[in-house]
Amino acid sequence: MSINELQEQIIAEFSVFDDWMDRYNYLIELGGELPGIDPKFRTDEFLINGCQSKVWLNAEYKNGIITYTADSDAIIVKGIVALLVRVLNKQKASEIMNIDLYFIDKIGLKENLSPTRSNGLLSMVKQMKLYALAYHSKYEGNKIN
Amino acid sequence: MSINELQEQIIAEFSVFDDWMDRYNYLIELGGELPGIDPKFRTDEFLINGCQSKVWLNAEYKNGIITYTADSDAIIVKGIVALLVRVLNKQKASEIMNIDLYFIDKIGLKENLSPTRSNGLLSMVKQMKLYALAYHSKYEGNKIN
Amino acid sequence: MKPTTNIDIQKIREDFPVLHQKVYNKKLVYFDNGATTQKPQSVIDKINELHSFTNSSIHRGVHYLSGLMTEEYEAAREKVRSFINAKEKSEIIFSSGTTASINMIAFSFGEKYISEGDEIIISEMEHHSNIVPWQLLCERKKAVLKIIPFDENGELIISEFKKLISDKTKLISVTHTSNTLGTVNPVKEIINIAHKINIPVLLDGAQAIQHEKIDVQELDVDFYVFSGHKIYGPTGTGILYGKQKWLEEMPPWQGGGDMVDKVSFTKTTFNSLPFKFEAGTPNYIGAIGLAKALDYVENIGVEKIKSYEKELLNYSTRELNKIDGLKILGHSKDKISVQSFIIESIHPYDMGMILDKLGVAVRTGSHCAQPVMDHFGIDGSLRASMVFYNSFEEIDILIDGIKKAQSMLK
Amino acid sequence: MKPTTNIDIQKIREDFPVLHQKVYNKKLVYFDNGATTQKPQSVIDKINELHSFTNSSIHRGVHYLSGLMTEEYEAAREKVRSFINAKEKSEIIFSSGTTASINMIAFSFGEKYISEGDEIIISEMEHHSNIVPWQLLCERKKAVLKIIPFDENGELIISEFKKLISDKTKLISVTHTSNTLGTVNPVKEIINIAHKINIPVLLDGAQAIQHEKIDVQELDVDFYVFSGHKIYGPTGTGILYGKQKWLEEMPPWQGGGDMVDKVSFTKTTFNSLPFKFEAGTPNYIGAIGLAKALDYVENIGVEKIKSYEKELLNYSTRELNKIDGLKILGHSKDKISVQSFIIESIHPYDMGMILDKLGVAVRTGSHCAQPVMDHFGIDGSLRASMVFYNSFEEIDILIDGIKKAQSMLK
Ligand SMILES: Cc1ncc(COP(=O)(O)O)c(C=O)c1O
Ligand SMILES: Cc1ncc(COP(=O)(O)O)c(C=O)c1O
Repeated sequence: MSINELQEQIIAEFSVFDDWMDRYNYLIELGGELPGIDPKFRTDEFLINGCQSKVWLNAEYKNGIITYTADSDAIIVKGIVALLVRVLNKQKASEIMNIDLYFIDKIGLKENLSPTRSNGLLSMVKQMKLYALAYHSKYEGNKIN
Repeated sequence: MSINELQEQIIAEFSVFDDWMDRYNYLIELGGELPGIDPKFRTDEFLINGCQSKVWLNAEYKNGIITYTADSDAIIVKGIVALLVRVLNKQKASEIMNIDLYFIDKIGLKENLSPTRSNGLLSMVKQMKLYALAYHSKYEGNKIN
Repeated sequence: MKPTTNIDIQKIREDFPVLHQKVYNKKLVYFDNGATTQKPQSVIDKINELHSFTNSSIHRGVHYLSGLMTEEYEAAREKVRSFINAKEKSEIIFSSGTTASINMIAFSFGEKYISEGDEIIISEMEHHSNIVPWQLLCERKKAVLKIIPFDENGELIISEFKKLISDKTKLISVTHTSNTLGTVNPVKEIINIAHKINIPVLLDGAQAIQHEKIDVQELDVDFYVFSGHKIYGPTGTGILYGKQKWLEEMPPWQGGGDMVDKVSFTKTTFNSLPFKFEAGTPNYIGAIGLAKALDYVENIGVEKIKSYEKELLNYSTRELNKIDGLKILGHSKDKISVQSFIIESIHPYDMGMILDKLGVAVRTGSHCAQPVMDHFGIDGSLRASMVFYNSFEEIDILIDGIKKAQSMLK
Repeated sequence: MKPTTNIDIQKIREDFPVLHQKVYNKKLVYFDNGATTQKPQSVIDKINELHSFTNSSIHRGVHYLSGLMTEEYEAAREKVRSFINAKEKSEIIFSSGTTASINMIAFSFGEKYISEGDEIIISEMEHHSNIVPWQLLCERKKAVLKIIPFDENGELIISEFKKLISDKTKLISVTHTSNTLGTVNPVKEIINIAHKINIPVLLDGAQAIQHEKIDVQELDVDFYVFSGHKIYGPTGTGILYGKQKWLEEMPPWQGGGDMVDKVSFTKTTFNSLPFKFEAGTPNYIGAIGLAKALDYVENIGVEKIKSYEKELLNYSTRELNKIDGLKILGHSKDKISVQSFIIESIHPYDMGMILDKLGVAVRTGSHCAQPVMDHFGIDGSLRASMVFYNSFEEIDILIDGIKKAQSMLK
């Protein structure tokens, strides 16, 4: 599925929830299901420090495609991490680079990705895109896409 | 005349004035009439610096009586200086020390002796009393009065 | 059953408009008073009035409004003096907050008295604002920072403190009351010990001034600092109290307008106290607002506030302790109404997010006291800090919220 | 005859409640804007609203109100950025005023770049706030302060400035606009000269920001500072703009909450810009109020303000010059609407006292610029500083007042 198809899918999923409790319960579920990051990446080097909660992120590149794994020490944050990974994982670097992640707003999680929340999520999104950009320019810099 | 008689005299004088203009005109007149301080006292040593205007003060002691001479570079301030000198000059040190100069308030000049006006007048009053106290304790310290 | 109390809580709450806010359509329960307090209407109105009718720059003005504002500003200084019972008005310096006050002392005291090898003593439970200025000073002057540890109850270990003192100790700077553990430190004892060997003491009163009567003369403390915004006053205001003998000797921190007597390129002389330490146009509107806040506190009565807050503390301790897996940090004998706690296998941030959605504002994280977190081997905790406008019912809402979040997060 | 103007002065005056005050039963004529400006209703209301509905401490809060206030605070920073066209938001530091901003730079730049024998250049027309911090620094570091003189018109003598520059010059700090002479300095030229040999320039914009459009990128200035209260915002607020490359390299000034990343007793690391320079709870209510004031100014239009103030300047120059024995200080080609003047054989304080009784608020004294007074061999002067809410009629009242006082005092 394309990134936008995935975004629409998530919006549809969340549309059935009546209130924040349902949404949070679902995020907690997603957070619980997301396999933790490989312990070798659960180190300071892969840490995106958000003061309030920690987020770890790793990105690998193969043939234009990026594979993300990520983790957090807070479960609701991890649920949101799971959504971000679901949308961007195994997508083309060239697409991730500039993607508009509008689903966050649509499913009512905007405040959690606000710069006022020092939970690491906003930095994580930035970092995901930066990885895409970095790999893209390294391996595909001279291609036109 | 005693200090309080002089205070009453001044209050009576000012009672004929209708407004601030009359009062200020009178102060300007008084300021103009006050003989300047002897130039040898118009020095930094005798200066009470009020930032906005300068006041010079000298005090001499003889037989329990204090003689003040004073000056200012601003004429309205000098007028007020003249009033203060008129009231306290040639009075007993022991009386000056603790006197309540209520006339200032009564003739509507209170604001000019407020700590918020850095014109030197409040410091001058303090200094006049301090001289009295200093001389008093130096020469009459063991007397009871 | 709720304790009975001598405070008319409904009436008091009327005075604080923010308390009647709704968030996410829920009644706001504001338990973040350790971070900042709400302002009573009288403070809000005063600021409004100043801005609308009398605003004018103070000191050296020859005109009416300037005189008026100067009088109010200096009356505010007198109010602060009497509130903490300082001896002289000139010992009260207006600053922009506790942090600025401590930095001012660290710089100015440091310039005068600290040289290589000297020692400064702080404690393990300090707020970052009472750690970092000393670290910066020690780095600059090659001096050494010594740390008084605290025990399992969150109380300073006085026997360890005594061991830290040496003939190189130049200053002791400790918090009067911990913003995280709630501990009210035995400051009188600390001061006595220090003064026996002529070491001055600075108390960080940021979390003490709003909870109990402070008498700087009775304490015989050398420096006392606090923030206006934590005692129901405006942001951007703070106090530095210092004994005259120190302030006289210490060099100015900032240079600028009002703190000078005469300025020339060959020689500049400084103004007398307190102005020597008040460079530039002060936050005079804030300072007058702060005085209004102190009026408010005095009207309610500091003793009344203290005893009511004690009840809030006891009630919340009892109720929090009933919650499975919840651990309160800080069990000092003398404690303010601040509860820091962690809950087994729940991240404080998750808990905080859910409480937020329930309208309950608590703080999560390290509370600017990372060494306290390190002491317990944790990254952060939750903190509910209560003051006299909080109610027992609000504590119940917090407790219910924690339980609800617990059931969601388990 | 009064100039015609494109500004609806009555309408504008409605926005400023203080302007409608009476003093001694006379209409207030407020010409002390150089000291502080009045606040428009929108700023007053905003502060009121924040205090009544949303007050909460910013940054790191997990709860709704804290998020709201943080957003508003950071939006205020963005507003300041766009107002002065800084490149990055992180180049905007909130301080408590111009004086604090300059002291911050003096300390922090000084720690990093100034050592014995180095030179700093300021000018003869600086406000004390741009003199004393450098004197304190020079004393501490055994550095040398060099002074650019000004000529009989009150203009900096650029040829002298060039002579002062040497390979020891580390910083040039001059006022953009003189608070006493009104001179708008050729800052672009100064910056160009300095940058040719890689010397950074700090501009004191305390009297410039409210009178003309400032574009820090176009100026290519390294540091720019101003006060909130002089541009219709609250007291206790100020701005320090610094180019990122400098701010990144410079060490922090104050230590405390929010300016750190991690704190431990063995190693403390600092937060990124702008937070590295914002220790402690900031005056967030003030900062948001300041942003509102900038909105207000933008709505009126900086160009419109500038051209109207130019008319006030021209009209007042013409009228003042008609008065016997009156001498205006400062005749620079480019001048803001500030008139400092002395009157033959009349003490400025006497004149100020009488004007006060007539409802006219002017400043008397040295205007915190004693070297300027020394230049003219005087102790002080009168100063009428006008802004866009002042009217030609008010200038007439001033002129009449001066004449009346003159007749009383002669
Ligand atoms: C040119 C100039 N610089 C600095 C200052 C100091 O500003 P503040 O007192 O707001 O810190 C002023 C105002 O008094 C000024 O006019
Ligand atoms: C104990 C303590 N000290 C210092 C501070 C710093 O106060 P401010 O941020 O108002 O400068 C605080 C508040 O955060 C505190 O709780």
